[in-house]
Order: sequence, then structure tokens, then C-alpha cells
Amino acid sequence: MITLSHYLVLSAVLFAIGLVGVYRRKNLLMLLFSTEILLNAANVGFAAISKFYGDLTGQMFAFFIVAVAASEVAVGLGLMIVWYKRRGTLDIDSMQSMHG
Amino acid sequence: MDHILSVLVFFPAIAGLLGFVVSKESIRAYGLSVAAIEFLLSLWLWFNFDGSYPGFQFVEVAPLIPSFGINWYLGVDGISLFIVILSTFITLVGLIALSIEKDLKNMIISLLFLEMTMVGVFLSLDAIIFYIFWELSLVPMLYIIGAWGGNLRVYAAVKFFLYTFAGSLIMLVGMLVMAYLYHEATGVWSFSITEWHRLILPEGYQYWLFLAFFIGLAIKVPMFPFHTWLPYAHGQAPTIGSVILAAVLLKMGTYGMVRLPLPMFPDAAVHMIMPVAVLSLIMIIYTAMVAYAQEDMKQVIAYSSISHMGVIVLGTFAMNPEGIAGSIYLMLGHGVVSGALFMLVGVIYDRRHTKLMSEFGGLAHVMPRYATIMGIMVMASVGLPLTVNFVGEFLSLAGFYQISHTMTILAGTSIILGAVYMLTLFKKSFFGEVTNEANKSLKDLDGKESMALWTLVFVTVWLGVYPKPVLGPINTSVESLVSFMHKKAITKEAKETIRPTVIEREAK
Amino acid sequence: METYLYIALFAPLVGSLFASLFADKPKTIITGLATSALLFVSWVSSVVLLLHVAHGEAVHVKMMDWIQAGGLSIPFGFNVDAVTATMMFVVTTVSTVVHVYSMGYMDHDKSFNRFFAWLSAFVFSMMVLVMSDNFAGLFIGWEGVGLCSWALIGFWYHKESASWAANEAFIMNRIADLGMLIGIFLVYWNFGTLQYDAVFAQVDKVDAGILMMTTAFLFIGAMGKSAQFPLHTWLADAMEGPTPVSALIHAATMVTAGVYLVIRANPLYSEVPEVSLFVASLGAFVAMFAASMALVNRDLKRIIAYSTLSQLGYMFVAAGVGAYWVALFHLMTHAFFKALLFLGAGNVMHAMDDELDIFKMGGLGKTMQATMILMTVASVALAGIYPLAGFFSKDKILEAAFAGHHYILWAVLWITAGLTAFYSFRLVMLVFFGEERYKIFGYHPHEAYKFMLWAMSPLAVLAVIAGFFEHDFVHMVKAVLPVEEFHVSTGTFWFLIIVTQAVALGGIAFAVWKYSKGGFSEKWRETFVYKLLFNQYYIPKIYDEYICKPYAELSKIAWKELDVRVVDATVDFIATTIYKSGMVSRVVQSGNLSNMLRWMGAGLLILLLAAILYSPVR
Amino acid sequence: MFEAIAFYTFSAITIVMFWITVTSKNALYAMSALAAGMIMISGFFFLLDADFLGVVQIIVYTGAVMALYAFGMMFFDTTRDVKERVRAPKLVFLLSGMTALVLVIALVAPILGDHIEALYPMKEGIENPQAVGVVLFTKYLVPFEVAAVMLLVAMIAGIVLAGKKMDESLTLKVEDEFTQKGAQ
Amino acid sequence: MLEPISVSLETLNLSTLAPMLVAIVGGLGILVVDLIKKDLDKTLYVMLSILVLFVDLGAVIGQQVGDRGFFDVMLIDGLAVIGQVVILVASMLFIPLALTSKRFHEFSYPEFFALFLFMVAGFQFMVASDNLILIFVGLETASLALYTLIALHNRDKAFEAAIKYFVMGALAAGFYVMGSMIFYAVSGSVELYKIAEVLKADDYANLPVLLIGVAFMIAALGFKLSMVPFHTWTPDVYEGASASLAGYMSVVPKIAGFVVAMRIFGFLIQADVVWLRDVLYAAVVITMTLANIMALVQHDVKRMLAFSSISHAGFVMAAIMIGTTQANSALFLYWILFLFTNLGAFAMLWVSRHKASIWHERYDHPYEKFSGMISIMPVGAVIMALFMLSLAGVPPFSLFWGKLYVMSAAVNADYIGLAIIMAINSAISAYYYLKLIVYMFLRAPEQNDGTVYVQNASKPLQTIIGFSAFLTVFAVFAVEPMLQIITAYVQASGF
Repeated sequence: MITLSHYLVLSAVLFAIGLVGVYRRKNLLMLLFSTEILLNAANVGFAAISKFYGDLTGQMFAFFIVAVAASEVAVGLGLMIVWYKRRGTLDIDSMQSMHG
Repeated sequence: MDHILSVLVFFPAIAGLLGFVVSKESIRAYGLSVAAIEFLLSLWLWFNFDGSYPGFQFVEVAPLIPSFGINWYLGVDGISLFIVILSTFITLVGLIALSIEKDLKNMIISLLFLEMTMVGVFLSLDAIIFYIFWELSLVPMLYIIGAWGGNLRVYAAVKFFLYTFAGSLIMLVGMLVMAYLYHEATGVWSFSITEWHRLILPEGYQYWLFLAFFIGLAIKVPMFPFHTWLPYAHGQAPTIGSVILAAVLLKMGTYGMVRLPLPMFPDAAVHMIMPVAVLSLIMIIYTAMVAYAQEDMKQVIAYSSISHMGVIVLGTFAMNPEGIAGSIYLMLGHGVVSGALFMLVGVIYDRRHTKLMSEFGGLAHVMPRYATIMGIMVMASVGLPLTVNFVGEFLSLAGFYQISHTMTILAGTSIILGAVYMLTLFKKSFFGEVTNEANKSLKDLDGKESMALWTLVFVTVWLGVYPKPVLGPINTSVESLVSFMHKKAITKEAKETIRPTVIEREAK
Repeated sequence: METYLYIALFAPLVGSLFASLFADKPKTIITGLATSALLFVSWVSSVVLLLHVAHGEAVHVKMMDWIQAGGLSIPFGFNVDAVTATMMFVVTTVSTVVHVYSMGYMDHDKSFNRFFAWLSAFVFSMMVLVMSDNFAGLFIGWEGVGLCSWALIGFWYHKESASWAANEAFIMNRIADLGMLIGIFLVYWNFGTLQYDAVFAQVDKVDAGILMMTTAFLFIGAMGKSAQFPLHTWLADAMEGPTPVSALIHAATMVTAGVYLVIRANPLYSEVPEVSLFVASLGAFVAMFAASMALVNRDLKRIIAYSTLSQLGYMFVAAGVGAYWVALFHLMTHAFFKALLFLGAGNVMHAMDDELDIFKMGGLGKTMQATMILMTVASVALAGIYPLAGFFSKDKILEAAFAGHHYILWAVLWITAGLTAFYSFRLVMLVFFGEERYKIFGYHPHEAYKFMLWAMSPLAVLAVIAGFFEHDFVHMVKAVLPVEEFHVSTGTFWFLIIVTQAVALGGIAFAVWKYSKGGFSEKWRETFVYKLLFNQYYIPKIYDEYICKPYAELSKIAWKELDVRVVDATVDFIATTIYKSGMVSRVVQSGNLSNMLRWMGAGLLILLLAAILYSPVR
Repeated sequence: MFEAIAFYTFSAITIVMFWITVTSKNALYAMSALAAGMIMISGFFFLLDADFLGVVQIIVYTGAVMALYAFGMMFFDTTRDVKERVRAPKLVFLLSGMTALVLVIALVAPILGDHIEALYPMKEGIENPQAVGVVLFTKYLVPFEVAAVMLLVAMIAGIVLAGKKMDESLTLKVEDEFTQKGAQ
Repeated sequence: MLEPISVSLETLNLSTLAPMLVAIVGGLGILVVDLIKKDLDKTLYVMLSILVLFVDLGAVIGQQVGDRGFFDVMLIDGLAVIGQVVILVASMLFIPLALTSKRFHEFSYPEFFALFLFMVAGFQFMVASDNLILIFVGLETASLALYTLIALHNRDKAFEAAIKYFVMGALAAGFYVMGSMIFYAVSGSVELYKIAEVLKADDYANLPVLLIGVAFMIAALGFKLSMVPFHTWTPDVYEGASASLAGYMSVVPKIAGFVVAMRIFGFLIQADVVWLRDVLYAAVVITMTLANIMALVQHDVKRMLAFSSISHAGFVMAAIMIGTTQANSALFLYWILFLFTNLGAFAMLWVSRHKASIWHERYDHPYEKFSGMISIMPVGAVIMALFMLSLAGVPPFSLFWGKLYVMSAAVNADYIGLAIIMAINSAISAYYYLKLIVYMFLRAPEQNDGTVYVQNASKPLQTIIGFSAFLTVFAVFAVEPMLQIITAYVQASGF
């Protein structure tokens, strides 16, 4: 019997995988991938809770998260393009002009 | 003149603002006239002051933040009246003797703002208003020290600012707690000091609050071990800065002690007499020794200030009318005398650009008038009778004698040690032959310096010979303060320690 | 009478202020004349007052309130009774003489005007001291004379030794003043007032222990001003001042202030025999102690200074044994002959171009006959030979000591009387008689101005005749001081006189005999005793080594080590620590996005850990 | 039973795919794995009766987002292996591992839901997209519109940032250069 | 089958939506204007934006406090109204800063102004709802616009700033959704009032799980409010963005964040969740202190102000932690006062902005730049000093009253220790503000050229600075009325 906890744990695991990506990725694009994973992890959770409570709100939230994710991609890609045009790299180690 | 106090507070500030418009050439005259008018206003205040009434006079109340109990609340009693006059007087005299040429306009405007803050501190009866002026006074002083000072001026100025600022923030917390407790007790928000006085707190609260207030005030005084900002500030400040710092700003601390923690927390204050007295003794003896070791004339006087402030604090904590009245009188005395001394050092600094005693010697030959005034002030500083300092010192020590015999003897060493460093200073710089070529052609005091200094000499002697017109009102207010504290005290110990003479007299 | 009182009091002040107007101007004789004249006026007033109070009627005025705070009320009040009047008489007499004398003595000094300003100021302070009707007023005068003494000792401030001596005198006096101040506080808190009459009226109401403390602390004050051991060193050094100053301040008036205080406070002292005994013992000790130092000193003025010290000891003995009137009497006679002695010494110094070593003098009597006579008279008076003034007073002291069964005191004083006679005549012999050694050093001595000698003459006359007024004096002071008859049998009385006279004459004779033959041998100077005495028992050195230097050293440490390195460094340490921790925590801000993300993750992790590990009850 | 098998299968695949996404050196692999993982997630949605969401997931992610990424990747020329110097890799795993652990510990326990009532209950007989549509256009109309604005913002942002006008920076140009330009 | 939907317009309460609609329509309008005619001057857009904001403000003020609208998604309580007023006033003060005399890249885009208005609308949605979904969407709208606005400054540092902000924002968004998910899991709702009800009915049985959600929420909001250690973006982003935008960022997103934080944490704190209280206590103290000590060692004024604004945010977060009415009112009072002062300070930097790096290769506003300003430009120096003193909390300048009130709130809620920490932090912070004053007043100028500080100054900028300075000095007279209004509003919304 798959319970809510199963899904939540899955969600947590996916979230953690996303975190791994966020922490270790140096390429901006890949970093963006990882953040997508984070959002999707939550989506699974929402959908599951929604199902187990028989409530549609969770699905709503997931829906909006998808929308947000899409918007983020657009803005993120825009920023990356500008940066890439300037610097020719997407490595985040290249952006350390501000520190201290 | 219903709003004389507000006028007194804001007149210099408004004049300072208008001063931006005045041309550079006439700014000096402008500053002098403003200071003179302000001084005359304060004299007018004295003239109209009823010396036999112990409470606050010329009271002004206007709501500022009524929902939080903050009011524009001014008033003057015998305790504050003369310190206000001292502030305006010293500003005037300092302006007369001002010898700075660089950025004179900025200097004078800063001084006028400083005057506002000084007067404000002594007149305000609302804790927040008090705090505002208290903090605000740091700003012009910071500028004066930092912009016209010596080599280490920035360090000194910042140290001065931060040290005092940090201390007073602790005091602010104390004020907030006090307001809270007042609110708990009465259901009304109030920052009025006179209202706070009426609040009787349990002992436990009193200690902490006392401590909070005391730390803030002690740094300003400055009490050992919070005193180290002072030598720097004095050492680096220009003459006018030192004069005002020593004469008035330090008094804010001791004035605050009389005004805030003592009547608010009489029981805690009584319990704290011993620790405070020990600190004062350290101040008196230790700083006197440090003063003796100094090589720089100004530093000697700076440390001597600390030593004298120790006597003032001691007098305050005598908790009897003699001691408190004496300490207030000594505040005035020390204001005049140390102001004069710093001014005197400034005179020689203007001529030689050094303050090291080893550079001088035999100045009495070349500058006899200067030496005379210096001599008078040195003697006043060591507390010779018939000078203003004696009256204060005598009363402070006499007052404290009631508390402790041994400690008074120790504190009394100030008259010995004071003589030691002051006379050494005088001997090193003024006696002997003129050895340094550069000193042979020094000019004696010029007109404006003489005028300023002789005025101070006059005040020094006058207040030493005939203190009554000043001491009378002080005494009236202090006596009522002490009997108030007596009545308010809740512990037996405090009731016994705070013995108002009025009651004793009536008992007889 | 009040007018006379005010005139007597303020005439010197007026003179002083007048002279000070000319302080930085070149010499004008007018200052000298004016001050002298005003002092004469003051003297006249004093005499009038003296005659007035001789009938036992005190004059009391209250000029104005001075300090009024809490229960403390101090007026500027003046009270002239017999004691005060005597003191006033002494002060004005001596000072008038000294003023006139100084016009000659300070003739060539460029700070002539300043001198008179200070001198008159001193007289004013002294008058305040003696005339005040309360302890605080006394203290004003007390400090005032200290100030003037400081200024006058350091009159020639270009001399290092003079300015040093001035400061020493001031600081030593301050030490004692602290005791005095504490005494005053004790009086205030126990009697509730500082007025003499009010205080003395309630002596019996106050606890004996308190009374003992009070009198002891007051006496500490007296010890300083009267240069009693161990605060005596300043007096000898004070001889750096101009000689008239020494005559006026350090012989006749200021140094006797301590004695005056004890006399004035006699109702207190007579209640506490322990303290009184201590006073007497210390007096006797100092009398002998100072006399012993005078025996070997080579400095003309210092010898006289030590003799002053010694005589002050006598006065304290008298006061200590309860014979207050005798003390006052000796104070008066001593003032006359000691001032005379000093002024004579001034003449000698003038003649010798400020040379002070008596071994460089000798045979001056030929050129300075008048001075020689005056000084010899004074010395005889000092030695206490009948019928000069010294005899009457000193003899009474010995008698009082004996009558009080203080035989040891008596013995000490008796020996001292011999020593006194010896060193006085040692001085006279070495200066005025014998070989004219000054010629070797190329001095050309000359007699002082005539008017100076005339000025001295009143003192000489008084030194001779003052003793005969003993009975009038006793009659006069009876109203104020306890005058008890000493219970000694007539036999004892005469025995004492004879013994005393014998030892004094013996001393004189020995001195004359010894020094007419050229004095002691050189070997004497090698002995330990000589060195000990000559170096003043090494006391100045001890003070210097064990008090002054350590204090200076300690001060340096307090400043450089404690204040700068500990207190200030702590403050700075706190500040720099905060600042440095800022530098350290900058690591967080590496600017690397990856790190920033990890910080966020770390923050989250901490919060999550807190969520499961830290769970206080809700 | 079917549910369990599906759940575990999907979970396994999703985890593996995402793991590849975050660890792969090849951007193309990473992207493909991400797309695969997204599809798997839509599988969960279907499994959880959120058909609408599942469809949206496939369309938006695997359709739009992945297309955008692919587009970007071509632009960035990251088809080759990406070089990444990962500093302190242990820290990465420590942080994320611990986070995972804590989350798992906290979420394993069943959640008590006594007082939870569904505000917008799924009703029998109503298809999921229908139900979602009703809620979306009543209750969540405002967020929906805001999301539209958000997408507009994102669009403008993308256009503006990627536009040609950004190639020349007015911010860095000193004022003189403008005047020179005007003079020409 | 589905029941037919019937909704009456009255129950929708459309007026609750009016302010945001104004902003959005305004933004669209600007886009349309641009479509119709290219290359219109920026002044037009600035003025249009101000007008739109003005109308927006009018709509906000006209709102009925206590209303819910649109199926209870919108919540117009006191917090929402004050929050929106602060946002709008700050925006109105900010947007004229575009009227510089130098040309900057971002202002050449009409889209800049459109995005700006959308962003404002996003923030307004954030504060005007207690629905986690709407908050999230509003937040993202605003954030995405903000990233773009930063990047539009068009220089390397601006991009770097935008990217850093963006990536970290994405992570924070992840935290937010996880937090929301857990909230949803324990309560079955995403509406805060509902969540509160459910939790209370449960008697907080799911507290351990809830705390996990709260932790995520703290992290997510901590990022917005730049709480340590989620603050790392702040200095870099402020440094990279233009000074005016940095000033804006230090005020507006944070007030939105505060309102959300107040809503989310408020009920938990009122329900006495000790854990949250303690954690926030620690976070507040660390934020204040660490930001302060890092600000001490900065070389650039803008960066220093960035750290200082972190510290100020920490200070204010304390109010949320305390959670009394007084504290919550204090928060708004503080932030309104901070608005004028900080925006003024950043505007001063903006006015003195150079295009070339004369002073330092990296920094636009190193301390050295301001050396001896008093002798070159006395009025400017005095005004800047006023702002610095105010930020340091020297009475009677504006922020003192805020600090006073927050500290008083702490004291009244028995957090005397916290009040003392606040006091000590104020003292530490005085050092770095003073540093600038020292440079301006106590040092000799390095370059004696009167135009150094007025590179960018135009009349509107000067007006704004003057206005801010005026309010900074005479804040004391504004405190009482503000306090009345704020307390009334805060009390009305049950905090």
C-alpha cells in the first residue's frame, strides 16, 4: 500500500537530488536544470497530498509551480545569453568580481 | 517670555543655520553676538528665577509623541540653572578666545549647534528629549575634534563618539525599561523624568536599572575604567573643543547622575555607594598619578579633569545635601577652571605649536601676565579656598565624610596629589630660566585672550568668595531632592543613609 | 570697634591689591610705601583692638554668609578676643617692620612690586587665619598663607632650588591640610557647626573617641604648618625665599599658626589628655631634634630656621601640657626676637652678597656694629637669659612641664635650652667675631641702610621688654584661656630658674670659649654624629628616595603600563576584535555563487536539524 | 498492487534520471535525463489522478522548457562535455545527504489529518481536468491572471535581455561619446 | 456532474483587486505607448509611471480594511494596506531617480518602466493575500522583473548581480514550495487563516513536521529578507545594481517580505510555538551582528550600506519575532523611516555616480571618493551625514524613533536581552556610518573639483534627496500620526 509518506519521502529524495545539483553544478545551465528538479520534487508532493486528501488545491499549486518554472527558464536563459555574449562562458567561477 | 527655555535651546541652533548665510569675514562677530545674546538670555533666566522655590520653573510641556508618552518637556531648577548658564558662558568665552582661522565658519556653526545640545540636555525633563540632546552633542564635538585636531584626531574623535554612543545606548535600554515599568504601574506611557521620580520600584529592578543608567553616564563622566577616550579627545581636540568638552560635556554625566538614577532608584543608589566610591577613588588617585607622569601640558589637565570628576561623583553619592550641592557646585567650578586651563594651554600652543612641558621653562619671565593667570588657575584647580573649586570640593568631601571616614581621607588625597601634578606642571613650564631659544620672543596674552581669561579669573574668584547667589538656589533644590529621596526610599538602609538636613533641622 | 576690625583686616588686602596693579611694571617705591603705610594703619587698629579686648570684651562681627549648603553654614565671621588680638598685634608688628625693612632689602630687585603684593597678601591671609570665628575661615587663612608662602619662597623662581622649595613647602603643607580638613569634617558632623563658640560649648556632649580623632586630625594640620616632625623638611628649604619672608612667614607668623590652632581649640584639647600629651611629646622631640641639627649647620638662615623649629617645639610642649597662655606668650616673644634675628641675618647676607655659609664670614662685627648688637640681643633673648623676653616665656614652659610632672619633657627641654644657647652663640661668634675669613673670598661687607636698622629697632625693644608684660598678658588672656597656677613650691621655682639659666649661660659660655679659639677640629666633621646631623638625619634623602622617586616611578607605570597598556588596550582590543571578526567573517562573502548557494543550503540544514533536534515544549 | 509497482518503478527511474542530470558531464545527457525524469513525474501525476497536471507537465516541460533548453544549449555550445571543478565535493554530499536524511526522518511518520477537510474536493464522476478548470477559474482566477502577467514579464525579460540593444552599454559610455556620436 | 457556477460580482469584491490592476494596466499601457511611437523620452515614462503609481496609491487608500475578495484569495487587512502604501510611496520616490543627467542603459527601455510597474503589482499581490499560491506567484512576478531590472543596467557587474540573485532566488523558490507543501500536508490548505484554524483544531499534533515546513519557510523568506546565512546575495547584488535600484531593493522587497513573514509566522508565534521564537531570536541576533561586523570592513559605501541594510532588516525581523501589536507597528514605523533615510542615502550615491572608475577599479563609491566633501560641497556632505547619523540611530533623526520603538517593543515583551543586543549593535554600526562622516568631514579632498559629487544630479534627484533629508530631520513630528495610523491598521488586522 503506497501511502502519502511514500510520496513525501520520494519528494524529499528528489529535492535532495536537486540540492546536490545546485551545490555542485558550476555550469549555469546545469544549475538551472537542478532548480527545475527542486520544483518538480515539490510538485510530486503536492499532487500526492492532493490525492490523499481528495483536495484539488495541491494540484493548483503544482500547476502554478509549473508556470513559475517556465517563466524562470525564460528569464534565466535571457540572463545567460547576455552573460555568454559578454564572457563566452557559463561557468559560475567566472563571476567573482564582487566579493568581500 | 513664556517659552524662554525653548528659546534658549533653539536660539543658537537657528542662529547656526542662519550662519551659513553670513559672510566669512563677519562670521566671528556673528558668532560672538549670538553667543552673547544667548548668554544674556540665560542671565535673564537667572534674574527671573525664584531661588527659594525648589521645584521646576519656567516649565514647558508640549506633546511630541503623546501616544508613547514623549513630550517636549523643559524646566529648570536650581540644579540645572547654573549649568545652563555655565554652558552659555563658556561658549561665549570660548568664542572670544577662539584663535582658529581655518574653516572658521564651520567651526562657529558647529559651536552654536553644540551650544543648543548642551543647553538642551540640562533643560530637558523628558528622558527622550534628554537623550536626544545627549547624543546630538556628540556630533558637533566629533566634527570639532576631528576637523581641527592634532595628528591622531580622527582616532580620537571616533573613539570619543563610539564610546559615549555605546554607553548611552545601554542607558536608552534602561530608559525603555523604566518607561515600561511606569506603564505597568500606571497604565500610562510616560518618559517624563519628574513622573519617573515618583515611581517606587522594587529593589531588584532598581539595581539593574541603576546599572544601565550608570554605565551610560559613567562613560560620559568619564569614570574609571571608561575614561580612556578622554585623554585622546583632549589631546587631539583644538583648544575650543577641549574647553567645551571639559567644561560642559563632562558635566552632562554627573548632572545626569543627579537627575536620573539617584532620585529614581534611591535604594539601589545607596547600595551602590561603595562600589561607586571605590571607582571614584581610583579615578581620584590613579588618574592624579597618571597626570603626574604626563609630558604634555594638555594631558596633565585632561587627566586632572578625570580626577576632579571623581570628586564630583563622590560628592554626588554622598546622598546628603552637602555632598550633592557641593558636587553640583564643583561641576560649575571645574567647568570654569578646567575651561580656563585648557584655554591657557591653547594660548601657548598657538604660539609654539607644542604642548610638551620639556619645550618650555621660564615662561614666567617672558609672559608674566600669562603666568599670573595660569598661576591663579592652577591654584584654583588644586582647590585653594576663595576659589570656586574649593567650595565645591569642600562640600563634596564634607558630604561624603558622613558616608565613610577612610574613603574621604583617601579621596582627600586629591588635594595633595592635585597640588603635586599641578605645581610640577607650573614649575616645569613657568619657573626656571628660559632655556629654549624659541621661547625668548613669545608674545604675552593679546587682547581677546586676556579678555576671555580675566573673565574666567573673575568668575573663579567671585564664586569662591561669594557663592551664595549660586549656591543658594542649588541648595534649595538639592535639599528638596534629598528629602524626596529620603521619603521615597523603601529599604531601611537607604532611609538611614539618605538623611536630609531639613528634616534634621526641623527635628531640632 | 568693628570698623577697627575691618581696617585691621582689610588694610593689608588693599595694599596687596594696590601693589599687584604694578606687578609687572618696573620698581616703584610707592608700592613699598603704600603697603607699609597700610600695614601701619592695620597695626594701629590692632593695637586699638588689643586695648579694647584687654578688658575682656571680645569683638564679634559677621560680615556675610559664605557657604550655605544643607546643614552646613559658614559665614565670613570675625571674632577678636584676647588671643586673636595678641596674634594680630604680633602679626602686624612684625609685618610692618618687615615691610619697611624690605624696602631696603629688596631695593635692587626687579620684582620689587610683586614682592610687596605678595607680602601684604600674606599678612591679609594671616589676619584671616587668626581673626576668623570658625574653622572654615581659619582654613581659608591657612591655605592663603600657604599660597603666599609658596609664592614668596619661590619668589626668585628662576632658581631651580627656590621653585623646588616652594613646591615642597606647598605640598607638605597640603598633606597636613588634608588632616586639617578631615578634622574640620569631624567637627562638622559631630558638632553640627564650625563656629568656635558653638563647638566649644558642646564639647562635653561628644564622645571621647570622636574628640580624640578630631583633635588628632586638627593637630596633623598644625604639624604641617608649624613644620613638626615628620613634615619639617620644608621649613629649612623654605629659606630659599628672600630673608624678610623668612623673618615674617617662616619665623614669626605663619609657622606659629599651628600653635595658634591648638591654643584656639584648647577646649577640645584639654578634654583629651592623650592627644595633648602626644602634642607635648612631639613638641619636645622636635625641640631637641631641630636644635641638634642647628648645632652643625653651616648655613646662616638654616640655623635660624632650625632654631625656629625648636622653639615651635617649645610652644607645643606648653600647649600640650595645658599651659596655653604660656604657649601664646612664647609665641609672641619668639616672634619678636626671631624676626629680629632673621632681619639681622638679612643684613649680613646683603653685606656678604647673599653668601650664607657662616664659615666664610667672621669678624663682621667691625663693619656691621648695629647689626651685631641687634643680633646678639636677639640671640640672648633666644637663649632665654634674664631679663630678655625669651627668659620669661621659656622659663614658664619649663616650669609648666615640671609642674605637670612631665619630668622627661622638662629634661629634654632643659637640655635643648643649653643647645639653643650654644648654637645661637656659635652663629654669633662665627659671623661677627673672630678671624675675618670673608676676606679670603673677596667680599666687601657693608652695613645696611639706616632706615632698615631703625625698622628693626622696635623688634629689638620688644625682644628686650616684652617679658615684663607677663602679668598684664595673663590678665588679658584669662578671659579666653585657662590660666592655672602651677603648683610648684617656691623652692622648686627658684631651683628651676637657676638650673635653666645655668644651662643657658653654660651653652653661651661654651660657644664663646670654643669659637673664640677657632671652633672644633676638622676631625669632628668625619664623625658619624656630625654627618648624621649635618644631613638632617638623612630625612630629606629618605623622603626623596622612598617617597618622591617611587611615586614618580609608580606614576609612570600607572600611565604607560596600566592606563595605556591595560585599560586603553582593553578598549581598543574589544574594538579591534570586532573589526577583525569582520575580516574573518568576510569569508562568507566569497563572491562565488556556488559557495553562496551552499551557504543557503547550510542555513536550511541548520534550520532543519534544529526542527528535529531542538523541540521545546510549545 | 499495480499502484505499488508503478510507484516504485517510476521512483527508481526518476531518481536515476535526475541523478544523471545532476552528475553527468555531458550537457546533452543531462538534458535528456531531465526530460526523461520530467516525463516520469508526469507518470506520478497520472498515477495520482491528476491527469490535467500530467498533461501540463509533459507539454510545458518536455515541450516548452526542454525546447528552450535545447535552444540555449545550441547557443552556448555546450554540447561537448562541460568542465566543472567541483570544490569540496564531500561537502556537497554532506549537505544534501543530511538534508535528505532529516527530511526523510521527518516525513516518514504518517501525518495526522483528523481535522483536515478538503476545500475543493475531488468528486466522483467528474473528470479531473473539468474539476481543475472550475477551481482554476473561480478560486484561482487571480493567481492565474498574475501568472499570466508573470509570463509576460518573463517574456519581456527574455526579449529585452537577449535583444541586440544590450550589446552596446549606455551605462558604460562616457557622456562625451554621445556628443561625438551626435556630431557625426 | 458539475453544478453550474454562480458568482455574484459583489462577493468578488473587485475593489480589492483595483490597485494591482491599475499597476498592471499602467505597465501594459506603457508597452502600448511604446508600440505606437518608438523612441519617446524617458521623462514621459517616468511621469506616466508616477501617475500610475499615484492612482494605484489612491486605490489602495480607498480600500476597505478587513475585506476579502475574489473567493477569499485577496486579503485587504491593515498589513496589506500599509504594506502597499509603503511599496507605492517608495516606488514613487524611486522612479524619478531615473531622471539622471547622465544616460544609463536601463532608462532607454520603455520596458524598464513596464517591468517596474509589473514588479510593483507583484509586490502588491504578495502583501495583499494570505494564500500561499498567490503570494508565490506575486513574489515570482516581482522577482523576475527585478532580476531583469538589475541586468538592464548593462554592465558586467549588473549581470553578475542579476545572475547571482536569480539563481539563489530559484533555490529560495524551491524552499518556498517545499515549505508550502509541508504546510499543505499538515493542514490540507494553502490559506494561512485556514492553516491556522486546522492546526489549532489539531492542537498542533503535527508540530514536528510543521516545523520542517517552517524551517523551509524561514529559509525562503530569509532569502528575501537577507537573513544570515541567506544574505550572501545582498551585498553583491547591491553593488552590481545601480545605486538607485539598490536603494529600492533595500526597502520594497523587504517590506513585502516582512508582511508575508508576519502573516506566516505571526499566527505561529501567537500560538506560542517556542521553537520558532527561539530560532528567529538566534537568526535575528546573528543577522544583526554578523552583517554589522562585516560592514565594518567594507571599502565601498554602497556595499557598506548593503550590509547595513541587512543589519537593519535583522533589527526589524526582531519585531516579527516579538509579535506583539507594538512590535508589529514598530516594524512598519521603522521601515517607513528607513525608507526615506536609506533611499536618500542611496540617492546621494546615485547623484555622485561616475561612469568611469576614477576612484577605484572595482568600486563606484569607495570611501576615498567622499574625502573632504565638506569643503567641496558642504550641503551635500551635511545631507549625507544626516542620513548616516539617522541610520546609526542618532536622535532625533528618523531612524532613532524606529529603533526606539522596536527596542521598546522588545523591552515590553520582556526581551531585555534582545534590546541590549540591539543597543550594542547600534553602537557597532555607528562605526561604519561614522567612517563615511569621517571621510567627508575630517579629511582633505583628494580631487578638488566641485562637480565630482554632482555628476548625476538633476533637479528631480535633488528634490528627492531634499525631501528625504527633510523627513529625516523632522521625523519626530511625523512619528505620532504615523504611529496612530499604523497601530490602528495593525490592530485591525489582528496582529
